[in-house]
Formats: sequence, C-alpha cells, structure tokens
Amino acid sequence: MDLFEYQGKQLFAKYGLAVPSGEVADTPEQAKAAAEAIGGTVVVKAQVQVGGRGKAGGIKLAKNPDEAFAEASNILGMDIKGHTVNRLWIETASDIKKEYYASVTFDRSAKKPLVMLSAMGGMDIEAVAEEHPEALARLHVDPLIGFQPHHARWLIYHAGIDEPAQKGVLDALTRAYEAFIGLEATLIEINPLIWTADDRVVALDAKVSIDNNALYRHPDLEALKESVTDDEQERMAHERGVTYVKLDGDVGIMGNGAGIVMSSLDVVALAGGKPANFLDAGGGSNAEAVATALEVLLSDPKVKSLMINIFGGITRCDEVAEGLLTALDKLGATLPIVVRLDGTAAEAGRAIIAERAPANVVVEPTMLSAAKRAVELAKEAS
Amino acid sequence: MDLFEYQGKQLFAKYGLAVPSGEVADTPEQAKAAAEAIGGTVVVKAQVQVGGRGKAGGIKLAKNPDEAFAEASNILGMDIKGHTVNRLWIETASDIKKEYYASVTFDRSAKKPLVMLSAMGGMDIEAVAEEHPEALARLHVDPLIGFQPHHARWLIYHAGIDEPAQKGVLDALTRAYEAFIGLEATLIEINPLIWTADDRVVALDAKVSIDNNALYRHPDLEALKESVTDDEQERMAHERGVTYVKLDGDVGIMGNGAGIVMSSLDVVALAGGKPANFLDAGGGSNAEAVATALEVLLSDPKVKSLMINIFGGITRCDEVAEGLLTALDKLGATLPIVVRLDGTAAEAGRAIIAERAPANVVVEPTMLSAAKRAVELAKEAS
Amino acid sequence: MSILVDQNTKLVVQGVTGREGQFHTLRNKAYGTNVVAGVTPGKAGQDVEGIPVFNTVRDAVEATGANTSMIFVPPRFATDAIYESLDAGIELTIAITEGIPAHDMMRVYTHLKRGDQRLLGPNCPGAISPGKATVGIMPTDVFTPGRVGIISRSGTLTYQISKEIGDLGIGQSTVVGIGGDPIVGSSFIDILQMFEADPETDLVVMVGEIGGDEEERAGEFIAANMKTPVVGYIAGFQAPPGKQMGHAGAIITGSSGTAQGKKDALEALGVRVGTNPTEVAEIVADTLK
Amino acid sequence: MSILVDQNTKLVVQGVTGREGQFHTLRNKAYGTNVVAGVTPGKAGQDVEGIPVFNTVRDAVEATGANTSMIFVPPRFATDAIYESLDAGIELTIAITEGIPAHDMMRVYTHLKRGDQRLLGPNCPGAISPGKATVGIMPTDVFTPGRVGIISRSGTLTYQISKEIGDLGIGQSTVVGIGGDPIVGSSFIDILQMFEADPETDLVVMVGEIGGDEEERAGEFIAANMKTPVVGYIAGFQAPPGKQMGHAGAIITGSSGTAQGKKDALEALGVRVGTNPTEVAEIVADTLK
Repeated sequence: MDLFEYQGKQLFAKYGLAVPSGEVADTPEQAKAAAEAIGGTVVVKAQVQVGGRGKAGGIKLAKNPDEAFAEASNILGMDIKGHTVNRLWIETASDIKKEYYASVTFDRSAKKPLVMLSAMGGMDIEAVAEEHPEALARLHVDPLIGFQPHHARWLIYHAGIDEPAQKGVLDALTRAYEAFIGLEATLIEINPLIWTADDRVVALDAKVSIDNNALYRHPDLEALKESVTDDEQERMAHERGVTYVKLDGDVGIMGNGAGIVMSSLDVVALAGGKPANFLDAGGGSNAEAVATALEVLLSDPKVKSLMINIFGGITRCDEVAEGLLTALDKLGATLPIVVRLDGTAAEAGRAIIAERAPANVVVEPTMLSAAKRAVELAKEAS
Repeated sequence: MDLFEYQGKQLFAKYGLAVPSGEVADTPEQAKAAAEAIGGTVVVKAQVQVGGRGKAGGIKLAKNPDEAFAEASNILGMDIKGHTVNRLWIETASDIKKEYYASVTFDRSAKKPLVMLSAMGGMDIEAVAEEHPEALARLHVDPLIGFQPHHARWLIYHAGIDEPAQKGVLDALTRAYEAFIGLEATLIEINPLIWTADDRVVALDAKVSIDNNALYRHPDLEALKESVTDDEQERMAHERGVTYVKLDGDVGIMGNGAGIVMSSLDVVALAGGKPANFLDAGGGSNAEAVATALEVLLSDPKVKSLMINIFGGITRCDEVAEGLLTALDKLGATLPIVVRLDGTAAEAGRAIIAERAPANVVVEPTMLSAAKRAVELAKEAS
Repeated sequence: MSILVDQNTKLVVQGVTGREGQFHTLRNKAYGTNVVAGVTPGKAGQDVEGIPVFNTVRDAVEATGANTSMIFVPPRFATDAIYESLDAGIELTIAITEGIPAHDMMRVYTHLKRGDQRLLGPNCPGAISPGKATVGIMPTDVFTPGRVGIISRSGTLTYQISKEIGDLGIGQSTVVGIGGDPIVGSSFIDILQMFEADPETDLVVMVGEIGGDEEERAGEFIAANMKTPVVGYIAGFQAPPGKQMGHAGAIITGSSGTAQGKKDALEALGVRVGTNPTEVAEIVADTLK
Repeated sequence: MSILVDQNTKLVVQGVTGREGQFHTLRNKAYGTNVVAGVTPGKAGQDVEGIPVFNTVRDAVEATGANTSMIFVPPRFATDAIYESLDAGIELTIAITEGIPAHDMMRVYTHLKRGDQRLLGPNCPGAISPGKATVGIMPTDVFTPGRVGIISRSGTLTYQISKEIGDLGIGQSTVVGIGGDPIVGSSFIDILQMFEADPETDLVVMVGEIGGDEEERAGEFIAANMKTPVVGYIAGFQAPPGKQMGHAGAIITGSSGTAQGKKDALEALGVRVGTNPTEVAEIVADTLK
C-alpha cells in the first residue's frame, strides 16, 4: 500500500521526524483556511501518487491565504500523468539551504533493509546513483540487530553531509529506520530531506509504502487505505481484494496465480492479441473468488472476449467451473469466454462446463490454443 | 537492583500481567485504610527482600480493616532473618485453585534468557527441580528472535499446566518475557503464579531484579531504588556508589577490582584474621574514589586495622596514595593502616606515602605480608 | 536420486487438522510420501486417518524422527510455525502459507542463513520427486519420473511447464516451487546447486518472472558453476510495469527487472530461454537430444 | 608463538581521543604494539601523536588494514562500538569498557557466535604477549616473556598472579583477561583451546572467582581435551554469599557457585588449585620442574 505525501508526513511526525507543519485541503476554501492557520508563505501541493508533480504545475508557493485559494483552485482537478488531483497538502514554506536524499527500503536481493543517503538530493536521485555512485552512501542493516548509531555515522560521513546538518540527519535516519520497522514499511523515501536556513533537518517529501501482508497488525494504517484510482474496474477489484491491473487491449484475462496470468498475457500477445488486463484470482481460488473476478472483468465494456486459464493445484477446477456458472447466471454475459482447465479436478470442471454452461463458453485443451481462440473471438467481435 | 514485591507487582501490572489489587502501607492506619479501600478479606504482606516471610509470620490474612490494622501492627518492625519490616503490601485475598511457578532469568552459561515453568509451584521450587526435574519445563530463548508463541506452548504442555489455565499461563509467560526485556531485568520470578477459583491466572508474588548497568535507560526504575539496609556503612557505600558488603571481622579491606578484594579477604583469613568487609573501590580508582572508600571503612567502629591492597592497571598507585592522604587528613584516623601498592605508578605511590603519610600508615611489599601485618595489628589493637 | 524430498522424507505437517492442511496431507500420503506426524496445539493424542497428532513439532520429532515439515497454518501464525520448525531441528521446512509479512520473513531469513537448515517458501507449492514423494499442494498427476529438474517462483506455471514437458514424454527428477514472495528461504541458486550435485538430473528448467534480480544472479551462477544445462522461462513480457519501490527500488536493482531484461541477461550468459511454456518444453527436448 | 595479540596485531583504538583511551593507547604503542589507527567520530584527519584518527572503524580498516580493535568508549556507547568493530570485519575486538548492560551483551554474544570473529571482554583488562604486544590497560612491567599462559576473569588478580610467577623467574606467553561481566565474548574454554594449540605455551593458569559455573565447565574441558597442564586459582573463599538470582539462579547453575565448590570440582578433574596467588606461583614452578 502506497501512502500519499500527507499521510506519510503525518506518520513521520509520530516517529519524531521533523516535517513542515501543514494541513489537508480538499477545496480552495479549505486551502485558504489552512494558509491562514499556518501563517506566512505556504506551499500548495497536489496529492497524487506519481513523480514530477512540480514540473506539471502541481506544487505552488502562495504568499497569503488569497493566493493559496487561487493556486488551490488551479491545482484541484488537474490531471497529472493520468492522476486527478482531488486533495491538497498546504504546508509552511521552508527556507532551504541544501537538499539531501534519504531512504530505507527493502533490498530483495540482500533480503535486508538498505539505508541510502546522499548530499545530492532533490530531483533526480537515480541519475546521481548512476553518474556519481560515490555520492550515494548505501548500507545494509542486519534486521536482527537493527540500525545502530555507527551505521548512521558511516552514512553521514560517506554521503558528505554538511557538518552543521550532521546531527539532524543522524537523527532523521534513526527515526526513518524506526518508522520503517514500526510501520512494517517496504519503503521510506525522503527526497528531499532538507537542511534549512536555521540549521534544522526536515523531511520535505514523504514516500511511504506499507507491506499489505502486515496490515492486519496495523489497523490504524489499514484505515488510511484510499482508493487512488478513477478506473471503475480497478476500484471494483480493489474493494473486492482482487489483484487487477488494467491494460489497453480487448482480451480479458483471468487465472489462478500471478505466474500463469503473466504467462497468459504473453501468449495472448504472441497469438497477435492485446490483453485487456492482468487479473489474478489467487492461488486458492474458490467458486466465490472466481465469480468476483468475473464480475470485474465483465464490467469492462472494452473487453471483447475472455480467456480463463486455470491450472489447479490448491485451486480445484470444479470449483472454478461452478463459480463461472454462478457468475454468468447472475450477470448474463454473452461475450465469448474461452476456458482452459488443467490440474486438480480438471475433468470434473470440464464436465460441469460441458453439461451446464451457455453456448458462449468454450473449452480449449491447452494454454496456447485457448489464447489463440480468445484472440480470434475478440477480433470477430470488434 | 532487587525490587520489593510491591514494586515488582506494580511493574507487572504495567506489562498487563494480572496481579491482585493492592496498596502499600507503612503504618497500621494505612493498612486499615487500604483494607477498607480494597474491601473483603485482604492479605497483609511484609515487604522484605528475603525468602520465608510466610513461615516467619510476615504474611497474614485479615478478614476486615480492624484485623488488617492488628496484623499490620504485629508485622511492622518485625525482624525477618535480619531484615526489619518497614513497609507492608495489602492486597485482596485470592481464591487459589492451584499454584504454578514461572520465571524468566538470565542463564550465564548459555548466555541466553531461560524461561521456566512448573505446575508444582508454591514453596520449594528448588526441591521440585531436584526431585522432579521433569516437572520443571525449561526453555532457552534466542535473544535476537525473542519469545515466540510456540515457546510458550511447549512450556505449557511440558509443565503439565491444567487445561483451563493454559491460555492464562501462555499470556502470563509472554508478558513476563516482555517485562524481562522491557525492564532489562536479570530475573522475573513468579512463585506462585496461581490458577484461581474463577479460572484466572494471577501473579501472587513478584521477584524482579534489574541490571544496574542498564538503569540509565530507565529513569523510572532508578527512582525505585531504595536503600534496603539499616547498616550505616552499607548505606554510606550505597549512597556513594561504592561496592561494599559488611562482614563480621575486624580487619577492614579495600582494593581495586573485585578479584583482588576477594583474594585479599582470603589471604587475611589464611593469616588467621577476620575480614570486616568487602570493599571494591573500582577498576579505575582515582584519588577521590579512594577517599570515599576510606570514609566508609573508617566510620565502622569495629574495624581495628585496614589492609589496602592495590595493583595498579588502569588505577594509578600515586593517585591512590594521594587519596589516602587526603582522607586521613580530613578524618584524622589513628588506627593502623597497611598499604600494599604494585603496578602502575607503584613507586611514585610508595614514595608519596613514605614522605608524607602519618606514622599509623605502613607499607608492605607483598599481598601476603600486608595481610599478615594487618591481622597482627588488628589483634594488638583489640 | 532427486533433491529435497524422496523416500527418506519423514514428514510432519503443521496445521494438519485444518481444512486445507488435512486435504493436502492425505493427498501427499496417498502419493506415497512418508507422513509420520501432524501438529495442532491442544490436539495431541488425536490422529488424522492414522497420522498421529502432537502438540508441538519438538514432540513430533522426538516421537517420530520427522525431518521435513510442511506448514499449512494461516499467515498470522505461520512465522511462529517456521520458528518452531527450525527450533525443533527440522532439516527442510516447506511453508505453503501465502501472506506472511515481509518484515517477519526478513528476520526469519537472517536467522535461517546462520545455520544449515533449509526453508522452501513461504507462498510456495512445495516440492515433488515424481514416483518418490510429494510435499505440498502440487497436482501430482501432472508429473512423471524422469531426469529434468524444475525450479519455479510460480506454482501454476510450474504445473504448466511440467505438463508441457511431460506431453513430450520427458519426466522430472524433482520439481521445486521456491515461492513467489519477495523473501523466500531458498533462492534459485540454492536449488540449482542441489540439482548440479544430483547425478540423476540431466537438465534444469528455471521458471522466472519479472521483478527482482534473482534470475540474473542465477544466470551468473549457472555460467560460472554449472555443467548441467539449464533452460529458462520468464513470464511477464506483457505485464504492466511493476510498481517501482520509489527511486530506491530502481537504484537497488540497477536492472530493469523486466522480462526482456532478464531474458537478454540469461541468453547473454548462454542460457536458452523460451517465450512460452510450449516452446520451453521444445527447447528441453531439443537440448536432451 | 603466543595467542590473540603479537607482532601481527594491527590495532585500531575506538575512543582514542578520550582521556583514558589516549593514555593507554600511547602506553600500548610504547610497549611495541603496532597501533595503526584511532577512531573518534568527527575527528577524521587529526592524529594522536602520529596515530591517524578516522571517523569510523570501517574507514580505519580500509586505510590501515587494522585487524584488532580496542574499545575505550563509555558504556552507553560501547555496545554500538562493538557492533561497529564487528561490522568492519575486525578479527579480535577487545572491550575494556565496564558497565555495558547485560541485555545488550546478550544480543551481541548471540550475534557474535554466529560468525568467526572474537570478542574479549567487556570489562576486561585486555591481553599481553610479553615482549611482543599489549592491547589494553595491563601494567606491562609486571610481565616477562616466557611459556606460561594466564587466563583470568579479574584484572587486578591477573597482575598479582603474573607478578608472583615472575618473581619465581617464570615468564608468560600470553596473559588474557576475559572480563568480569556475566556475559563476555570469550570464555575460559575459548582461550584454553587457543593455548592448547599454542606450541610455546607449556602451562596455563586459570584464575577464577565465585559465581557462575564457567570454572566447572572449563575443568571438564581441560580433563577431556587438554594435554597442557592447567593450574587453577579461585578467589572468594571468604566472600559474602553472593546474591542469589531468585530460586531460578540456583536451579540453573545446579552448582553452589562457591569458591570451595569450584576448587573441589577442579581438583576432582585433576586440576591443581592454589589457595592464594603465592601458592599458585609455587604450584606452577613445581609443575614445570
């Protein structure tokens, strides 16, 4: 789960990480009130989960509440790389002496937390990493021992943090690691972490991702979950806990397990078709999960045919077939549906379809043939 | 630092470990008021840091506030194995179905926490350990991983905890381990941990020891520190941070480092004398530490001679000599003082004494000769 | 021979009395796996169709000599179950459970790698040595005894590829699902090493997918250390661009993590890579010729 | 030969610019120890009488090849210093600091024992191989080169016994203070093992004291594994009865932990034990005859 900047900053504050004081605003009026409450020059920041907000005009200075109102009016509703701005974060403007970069993340290869720090923060840290690797200090942490003061010191000296800011950055790193552990985050990224004119160290941005698997231990975080999409299918899938991503083709795809779904996308493409989505009904898909997944797929008008690719392991093909029938019964869809069932209870599943499915449901014996058939049917239907 | 039962129980409550509700009382009036506030039958418990309180008459039931007043009057001021009772803990009487034993301690050999649990709790758990070792379930915990639910389960099944109490004991063990870690304790011992008539699991006693080295991280615990001695020298030493234990002889002993002090006691005994105390002025003894230590020793009227045994390492013998002179100047003691200096700056130290010390200070070249001389001088002075 | 599971496997199942645990335990047993015990706290003394149930893994090990554990408990109890298995001295722990928090696994992994026990998973389908033993949830009739080893991050793709290979008359020595989570107990490299040491495995199929850099690292290991030929498959050419873990994620991997990137890296290291399961099977048959 | 410290020691001192750190560093250097670096955060670029100071141990190791670290920082920073030394790959860390919390050391110890680095202390006087190198706070003029190894839990007693032995004309190969805290990085057994493997150590003196059961365990190790004769000393026959760690403490050790109990245990295992430092020296001389 990715958090918005304002959510991340509110959590940072709980962990004692300094952030500019600020308020959320969903309307120009609220933005004006926030600017009044905060006082002085404020920054009006679009809350979207995508990089390059600044360049896109989503971040503006406002010298007084009226300017804040005006900027908020401009930014709210703006489209930034496909994301509509529905919410703003109004915060006190910072007097920046220098911009640093700090992050705590999860190194999949090392299987350990990785803390990174650079004195060359700000816009393009990936370019820094590539062109000036020595300017980005990196340190893995033994998760059983934790982040020790000597780790922070090494990072600070090797990132070349300016002397007056060292103590503040040391503290910020320590608290960022505490937040990483405490929130069970997969990412805490602060870019920029600024050294202010009055020698404080403040997190000017906040990128926080939380491990979905751990949310049951953090009911307060679960409550932060907000739908970040305007897409109807994505929202439906999100609400129903189905792993779904929309793509721009017309062959709807569903499978059990991320691997077979990805592979299904690939074979549809190889067969000359365009997948409409990625949809993993889950490793242990039962009738209900299948029905839910189908509802999501069938609600998308641009889908012309469906490929359902199931290799039963823990999933039982007969249950999948039952779920399919239930959903069709309820939704009454007429578009062509190509089903391929293999593995656990595959024969029973195929029998159920043969006996009871409507005519628009066809069974194919292999993944390749199913993909071909679904592509052909989509083309016919267009 | 060893805590009193009432302090331990108050900490247990913070960690969610169930204890009977109770109050502290320092007078019979307070005991009566506590009994009134608690209501019903209460137990009046002497707060002393020594076993066998019950047998010594330090624990009594009181059916009403007047009985509580009467029992408190009897117990306050009582001497239990050399400990005077100055404080009582008044708690609600528990209806005991069965007594268990639970502890989390520090196994010096394994260098790990050790959790122990037995269904045969109550009085003599050491006898249980010896005669029915299988009745005392023991489990070491990897301190980097911590106490896991499966540890608690294994202990409960193997200690033979009664089924209706299992959940409560599991919870108590988990919280006791949390307290062990949170308080940086060296011991959490609950004997008995009771299974009550209404199927709760409650800590009926609390023995908690805290690592002195860790107290700087626990100012709240440091504040609990109470002098538990009536002995003047022990209290002086305690207040001044000197490691001192009173013994019953007449040769006062001081050294730098626990090892050499213990060895000094031994050689004094071998020389036919009786050590009056154990006093370690510390590994890095400086002039001030030595002066402080001497003040403690000289305040004890039963000391007839002193043996000061210093082998300088990090300690400098010249500083020890200076400290000795300063203290003697201030205190004007006339009893015979035998000094033995070796190691770092020993010659300089001996020179200082030879030049400036009063006549009652003599220098001996070896530990054995110093011990002999101190014993002789103590005998002459008696 | 085969790796991980075979006739010497003595299996204890943690969570044996749960619905799925019981179902798959009995299927594993029916296949011939020597299932010696089950564990469900509080149910010691009961049995599951003759399989004795114990309160703790340690009790099960002491009573039956179990050397392999399969974990079927729900995610919020599974980390504890893994520690219990490790503490009981189990040589190979196979965690089927999906949904264990990553921070838990980070600690489990660090602990694990300091000893010499093995963990497969979590979020894995288990391992099968066809004709000998299966531990996990794989549909057994897809597999036939043979001399091709298979390693996969994805359960369903494993079945798919095994079936495609089987359809060409080629059987498997052992099929291993290492699990799809970001942190799993055994990597491609760990298992490749075992196959390389197995005289009865003539070829290994490595089934990867987008994300991380496990496949690239495995490729380097293969080029440097393996005589046994390896055929690769990568799923996800058409996958939506994965969510970046901030800039930090991109910086760490240094690689794109895309299917094409992985395929190119493997091929540059001499590993042939198929573009779909059917083609993978054809390359396997061709290589074995 | 000798153990732990010698001509190959390249010493980095953590806390080199503190009062005691500087004093003892310069004394160690004056004795001939190869002191290559010091560490004090924020003071990189400075030097302590020619010894270069670095910000971190890792920097010091990279610049100087230091293989041994001595820790002189106050207790509340010392745990971090130990981890820093271990993380920097230092082979032998010697922690002089007294007063490190036991829970910290419990974690340090568990971490340490999973690798092959060594830690001496904390709360120890260090080690000296007379004529070669000294690392720590021992008064060097008490020691002379020779063939007797000494291991002790107590600093001052170590000096005392070394001097008594020296007074009889017998020198030492290496003198090792393992530290007096409940949890120290190296046990009697760890060091006995090293002495047993050292061809230039003819006899070992083990200086114990009341409390714990290290001496009893060492006695068992000696009886089972050592050809080199060992002479024991136990301090504390007249010591006040140690504070019991509740009943739990008594149950764990199973032994009384008293000096007499330890002496009896060692003698029953064939280790001669002196009753005072002078007698220990006499037994050493007698044994070497």
